[in-house]
Amino acid sequence: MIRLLTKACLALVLVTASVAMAPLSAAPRTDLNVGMRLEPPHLDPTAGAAAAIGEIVYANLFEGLTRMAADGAIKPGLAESWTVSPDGKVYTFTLRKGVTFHDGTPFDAAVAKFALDRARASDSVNPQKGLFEPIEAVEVIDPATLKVTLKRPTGAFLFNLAWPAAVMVAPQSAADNKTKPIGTGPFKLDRWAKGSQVDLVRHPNYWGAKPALNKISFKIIGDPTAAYAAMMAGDVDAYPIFPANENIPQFQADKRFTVKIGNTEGKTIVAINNARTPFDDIRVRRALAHGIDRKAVIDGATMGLGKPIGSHYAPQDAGYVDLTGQYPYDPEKAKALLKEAGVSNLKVKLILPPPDYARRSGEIIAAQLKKIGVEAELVPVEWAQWLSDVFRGKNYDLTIISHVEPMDLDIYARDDYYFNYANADYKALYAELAATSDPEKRKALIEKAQRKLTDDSVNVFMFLLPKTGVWNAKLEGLWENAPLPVNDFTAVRWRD
Amino acid sequence: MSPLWLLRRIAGLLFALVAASAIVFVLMDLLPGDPAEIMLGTNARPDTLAALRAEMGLDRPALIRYADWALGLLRGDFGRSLTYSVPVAELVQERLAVTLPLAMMAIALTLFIALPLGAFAASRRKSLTDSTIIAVTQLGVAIPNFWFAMMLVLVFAISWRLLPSGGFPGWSAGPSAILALILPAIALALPQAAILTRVMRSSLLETLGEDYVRTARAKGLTRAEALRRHAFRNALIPVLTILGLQFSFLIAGTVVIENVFSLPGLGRLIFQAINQRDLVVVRSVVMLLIASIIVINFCVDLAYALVDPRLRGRS
Amino acid sequence: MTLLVLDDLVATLDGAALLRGVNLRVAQGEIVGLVGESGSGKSMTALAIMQLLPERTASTGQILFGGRDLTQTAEAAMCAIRGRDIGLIFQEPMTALNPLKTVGDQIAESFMLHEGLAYAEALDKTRAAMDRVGLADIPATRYPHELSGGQRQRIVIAMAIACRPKLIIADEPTSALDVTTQAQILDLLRSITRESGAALLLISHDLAVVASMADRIAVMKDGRIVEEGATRSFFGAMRDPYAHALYEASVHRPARQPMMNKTAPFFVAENCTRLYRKPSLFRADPQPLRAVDHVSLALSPGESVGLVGESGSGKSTLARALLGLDPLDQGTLTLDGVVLDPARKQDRLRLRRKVQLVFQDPYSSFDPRRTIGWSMTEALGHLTEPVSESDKARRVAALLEQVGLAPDFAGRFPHEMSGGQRQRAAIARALMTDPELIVLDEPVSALDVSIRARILDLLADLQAQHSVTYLFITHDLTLLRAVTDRTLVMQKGKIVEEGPTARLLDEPQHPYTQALVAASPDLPAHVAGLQSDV
Amino acid sequence: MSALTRPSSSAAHPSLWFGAAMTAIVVLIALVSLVWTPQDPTAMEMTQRLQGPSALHWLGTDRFGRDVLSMAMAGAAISLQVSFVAIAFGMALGVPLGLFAAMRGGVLDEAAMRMSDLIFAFPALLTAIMLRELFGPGALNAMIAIGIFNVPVFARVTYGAALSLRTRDFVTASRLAGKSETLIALDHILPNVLPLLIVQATIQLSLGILAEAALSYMGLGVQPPAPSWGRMLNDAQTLMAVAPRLALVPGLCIVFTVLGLNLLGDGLRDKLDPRLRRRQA
Repeated sequence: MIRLLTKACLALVLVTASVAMAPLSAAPRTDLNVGMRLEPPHLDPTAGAAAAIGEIVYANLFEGLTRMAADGAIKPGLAESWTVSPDGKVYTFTLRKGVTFHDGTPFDAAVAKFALDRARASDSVNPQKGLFEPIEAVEVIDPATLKVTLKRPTGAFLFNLAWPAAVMVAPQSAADNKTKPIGTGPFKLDRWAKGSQVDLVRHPNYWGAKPALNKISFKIIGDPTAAYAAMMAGDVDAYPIFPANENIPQFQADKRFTVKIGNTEGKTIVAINNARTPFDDIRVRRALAHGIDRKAVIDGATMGLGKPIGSHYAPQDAGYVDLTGQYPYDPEKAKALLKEAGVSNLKVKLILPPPDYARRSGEIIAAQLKKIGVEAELVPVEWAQWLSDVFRGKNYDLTIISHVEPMDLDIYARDDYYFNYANADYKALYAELAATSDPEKRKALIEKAQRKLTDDSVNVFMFLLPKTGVWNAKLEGLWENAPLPVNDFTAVRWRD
Repeated sequence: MSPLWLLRRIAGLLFALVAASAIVFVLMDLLPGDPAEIMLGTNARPDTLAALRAEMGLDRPALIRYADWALGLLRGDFGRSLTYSVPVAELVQERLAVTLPLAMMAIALTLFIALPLGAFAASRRKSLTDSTIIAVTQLGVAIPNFWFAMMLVLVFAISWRLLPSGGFPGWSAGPSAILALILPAIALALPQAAILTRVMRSSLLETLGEDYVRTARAKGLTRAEALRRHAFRNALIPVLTILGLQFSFLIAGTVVIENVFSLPGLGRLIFQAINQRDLVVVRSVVMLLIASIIVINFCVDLAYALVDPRLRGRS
Repeated sequence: MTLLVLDDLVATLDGAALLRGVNLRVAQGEIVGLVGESGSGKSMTALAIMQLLPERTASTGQILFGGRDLTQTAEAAMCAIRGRDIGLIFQEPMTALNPLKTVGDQIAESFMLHEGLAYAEALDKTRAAMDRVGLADIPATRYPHELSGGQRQRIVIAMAIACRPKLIIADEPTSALDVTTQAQILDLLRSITRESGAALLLISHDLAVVASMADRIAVMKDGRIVEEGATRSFFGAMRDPYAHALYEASVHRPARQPMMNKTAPFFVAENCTRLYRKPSLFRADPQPLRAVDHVSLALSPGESVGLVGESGSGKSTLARALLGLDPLDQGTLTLDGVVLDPARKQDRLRLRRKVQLVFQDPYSSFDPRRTIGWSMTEALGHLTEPVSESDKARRVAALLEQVGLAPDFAGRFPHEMSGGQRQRAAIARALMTDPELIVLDEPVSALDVSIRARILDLLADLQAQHSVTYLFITHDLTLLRAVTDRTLVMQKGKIVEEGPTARLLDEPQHPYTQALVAASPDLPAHVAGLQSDV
Repeated sequence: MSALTRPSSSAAHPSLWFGAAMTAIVVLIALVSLVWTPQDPTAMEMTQRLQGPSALHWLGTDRFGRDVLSMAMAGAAISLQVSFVAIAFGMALGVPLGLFAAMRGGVLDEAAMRMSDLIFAFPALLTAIMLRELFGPGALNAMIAIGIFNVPVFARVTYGAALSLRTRDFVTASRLAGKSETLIALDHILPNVLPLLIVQATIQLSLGILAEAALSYMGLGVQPPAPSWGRMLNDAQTLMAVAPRLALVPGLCIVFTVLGLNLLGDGLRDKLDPRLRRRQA
């Protein structure tokens, strides 16, 4: 046994030594190993909702007409410019010339029309089909000009086109994009070892500026311990989002790493079934808000890294207003409110989807609710069940969930959404917002919408999921924030 | 081997396989949750969902889907993964490239440790060495393999940074691929080895007490010769039984261990596929695992017959 | 010339004395019989000579073999002596051979080991050795499980004599075998030792076997030799009281009244047939074995009938059928004039009320987790009217007294009693329902000789008291003569001969009976023969 | 095989006494935890997160500031409870099944034993995953999942022992005493199988503890806020590099308990199982 171990160690030393003796090149590296928490089921962002798809292919492999910049601003993508008609209903895009897909297919207005029509077609399986719902018609004016007519003015339309689900795909290759993605981006798929890694290499005929990297390997290491060890060992150069907040202090203490705690759009809330007694009573919902100690949850569930939110809106987005003070933690007040509403011995089920933030928050929140006399039974479920029971079936009392779609105030205006909010005033408010294009007016309306949601205490708004980026200190150009769940590596480079 | 005996065993094997496939299919069909929903997420619209369901063939009656699946299995067609959109056979092949070497390493390690150690302990019965081996194996049996895996990671990967703590670079990466499997294989093998060592020891001790070993000694064989020529092979029979059982534990073990070490193996594939409701993958892979357990047990039975002439029947 | 000398051999294991000073000599070419009851240390003596005593056994004294002290011989040298100079034959032919190796390979091993032969040459000699022990028609490629008990014992003998050792030790070589096989094996041993000039140390519990074989007899008790002498003078000159008692017990005949006026039979079995089918997956076995083949018998009140036959003759199967434990494929049972169908529960209960059984093995006939009293009264309430607890206790005490046990035995567990005591309790249990017939299945064959004699006396007494009928199932002809009026001889499922015991044994008619009688060692006759020689 | 259950007079079973003592300690702690733990095992104190051992928290605190010692104590109760129920489940179904198959024989016998083979072929973990998917995770599912695998184990032990007991003379004697098969099974077979079942139960108990830990570790077993060793390990995993103590404590608890039960089982078997003592007779 001991001899066996000695031998194993010896073998190890030999291997390590041979690796260490590899010639050290003076030039900066041009490859990048990126750690991923989850493996994408496939690589077609127009056919799957998994964030991991966008995190690999967006901007790197596929491009859209517009694109999202690191600060959340909308920049030209494959459309180099556009004009909007005064009524806000007609968008005319001027497309870039000389763009080809990885297989050589030229990109032009006909391709763009195909991509948009495919996404909004009746048999479309686009996960964000709603983005394209406002489109009335798509017309090819000439190969470099595309005209999109909307059913009504839609303020967020350019923003919608920047989503991963709105990337441009070619008619010949669209069907096979799941396994053989063909895009217009600076990188193309080299190899996908299922279960372990996805490799992208530079596309030589890219239309735009040549990226600094030649090769990007996305390594799927979701286990926190393994991820930690992989970073420490240098097997992985960057984790755009590190899987465990617990290890962040150790990375921060280590000079070899850059740690950036940025923002995502992940608004974590305790969703309340507003239609179910006693949650149809605003006092009960407010009691919940008062009864939950946001700070303790953030400390316990995100190791203090999450940013508190007071409404369904991320602090970095335009029009944000800080409402975190509206329902301070006050168990006595919460109890009083419950008493006022005539609620006693409340027993509820708190449904928890799989991510750590939900499971951990749930444990803390249940303990807190107990103090205000609310018995919360924790019901952990898998995504499949969460989607069918909670989201589709609306069969729940409370659940904890992060809404990652950016600026998604619209969900509260939807009929038949799982919150069962159904508030006519809010619907009117949102309709006005949707039809408004003027940025200042939009900001005011957004602010109003946030206040409305908080006043009604529709859900208990908890915190923004942190984007715990950890990467090699010699790397630059990685996104600190995540306005969309994507990783744009076109500007990433190694410093000497 | 008498043909009747073989026929009975094969009939039993087929029955078990058919029953297992039916159970697997029914269980899978009972699982709540809709794979189409998982793929399309929260913003999907009902018409989009219906379109995807039709595309995946989920709208057909259960019996037809079972028949399709079972017949497909017979033809070697495992179906097409709902999420990965590739043939399951391809996925399985990729994953087996990790799980199979891992299982082989674990079994080899188990045997290399257990057989000599058990024989050694038996030959030094009641000595200090024997007691020490017994105590260590007693401890080995009591250690949960996933916890052992965590401890290995803590020591070898985190503290000493000698071995990777997880992930798999792929076989193209050469030696580092083997390094990545060392800790998982040890974590899988040691608890099993502890059990097998004990079985080997007690089986050998029991055999050493048999009359024919005394006969061999009376014939003039030394203790060691009697052990080697007469006791060892007889002692292997119970070891074989346990080894067959351990295979099934090994399968379950790989699911846990592959998760601990983030290895892209079959176990992790099942775990992920269940969560993503990739029913085609789950039921085919589960069926594959169960079939392999059933077949291995069948082979163990055949191996008995090879080792033990009494089971071959009169020729 | 003296080949083997045991000089004050003492052996202890974990503080328990196994041998307390054994002194024994074996001359070249001599056959010495070593007799003793279980636990007397006779097997330990054999193992001590082979230097194969259990680990941690401490021993003193000398074992001189051909002048060499084996206790001082190094293990490596001992390995060269074992199998070459001393051959050992064990009791259990079923377990003495490695089940995974062919018998030929196991014999050949000796040649390869001691004569340095190559495998092919060793196989040739193996063939010769097998021919020598009368297995000329058995291929050497057979596995042990393909041979009968007698054939296996011949293989063991072939192994022991392969290298023509100077001394053969045979530890109960025939105890597990049938009488006729026993006779053949004993003949084989005798002829082989005579022919090769080897000495034979024959260890047995059976004085009759030893007396018929040995030149000299030694009696062992509690780890010591208590009596020793040349066979021809041995029986006339026994001084040791134990040796004497052993002899007495061996030839003991209980005092019993022979049946004089036989009345009409109360229990009649006619044309009983019991088939044994090999289990088959697809169809009924076309040729089932007839384990009991058209057997008829009639038993009268108070008589004692013997049923004799070798293993496989069907005598136990017949007994089970008579007790209604197994269904009959053909034939009828009539009890007190009423035809009973054992397939019917009512008839079964009726049958059992009148017919009970005493088993061979006293160790397994009582549930180890129940007291003797509990087990004895099991039948009350099932075969009889319900009985009150106090009545039960009274009946148990009375029956225990009748079989010579104190009443407090009712509260004992089986493991707290000796084999003889258990057998007494088993007899008491059989009497609980006042049966008319008791089937005694080898009731004394598992007991030591001295205890055996007392149980036989008890049975005779009880028969006189209760006027119950006995059906004695046995393979032991000496016993038959001692305790039965009438005997049925069974072979291959059929009754081949029947008649008054004395007549049947003195003038057997059927060839099978003749063979049985010829094969059975008859100690009184032998001793009588020896003494007339003197 | 002269006596299946001859009680042994020998006191020289060190593993028995060690095992019994270790098991007793765990059971005692589990019982005590039902009425008293140093702190409330579910009480969180965010300001006291991840503290090292101190006078107040002997084994420190976890990520939510809960007292690790109290959690480990309460975990003992839950682990034992799950295993016990799983064994009761396995015995309640397995023992009658094994008895029935052995007493009846024939087609039923064959079918029952084939079924138990089939259950053996399903990896336990997969069954647990499916159960979780069907009924949601929870201690009850862990009990059933582990219990299902106890059924064939107990069925086989009972079957094997009953089959050999059935041909013993004392059973024949009982039959001759007019007892029905059912009564014989209850009066003779069951009491004689019992020691074997107790030994097996001890072994299954230790396997159950291991299985519960694995299931809870995978998130398939006991759910929060109930503390369980497997769950503590799950929680500790992301903190391995920060506070390895959190993984060490529950792991050692499992090892201690399982070791104790195994020693106890071994000792009991030496004492009760005649096969190992046959040669001494």
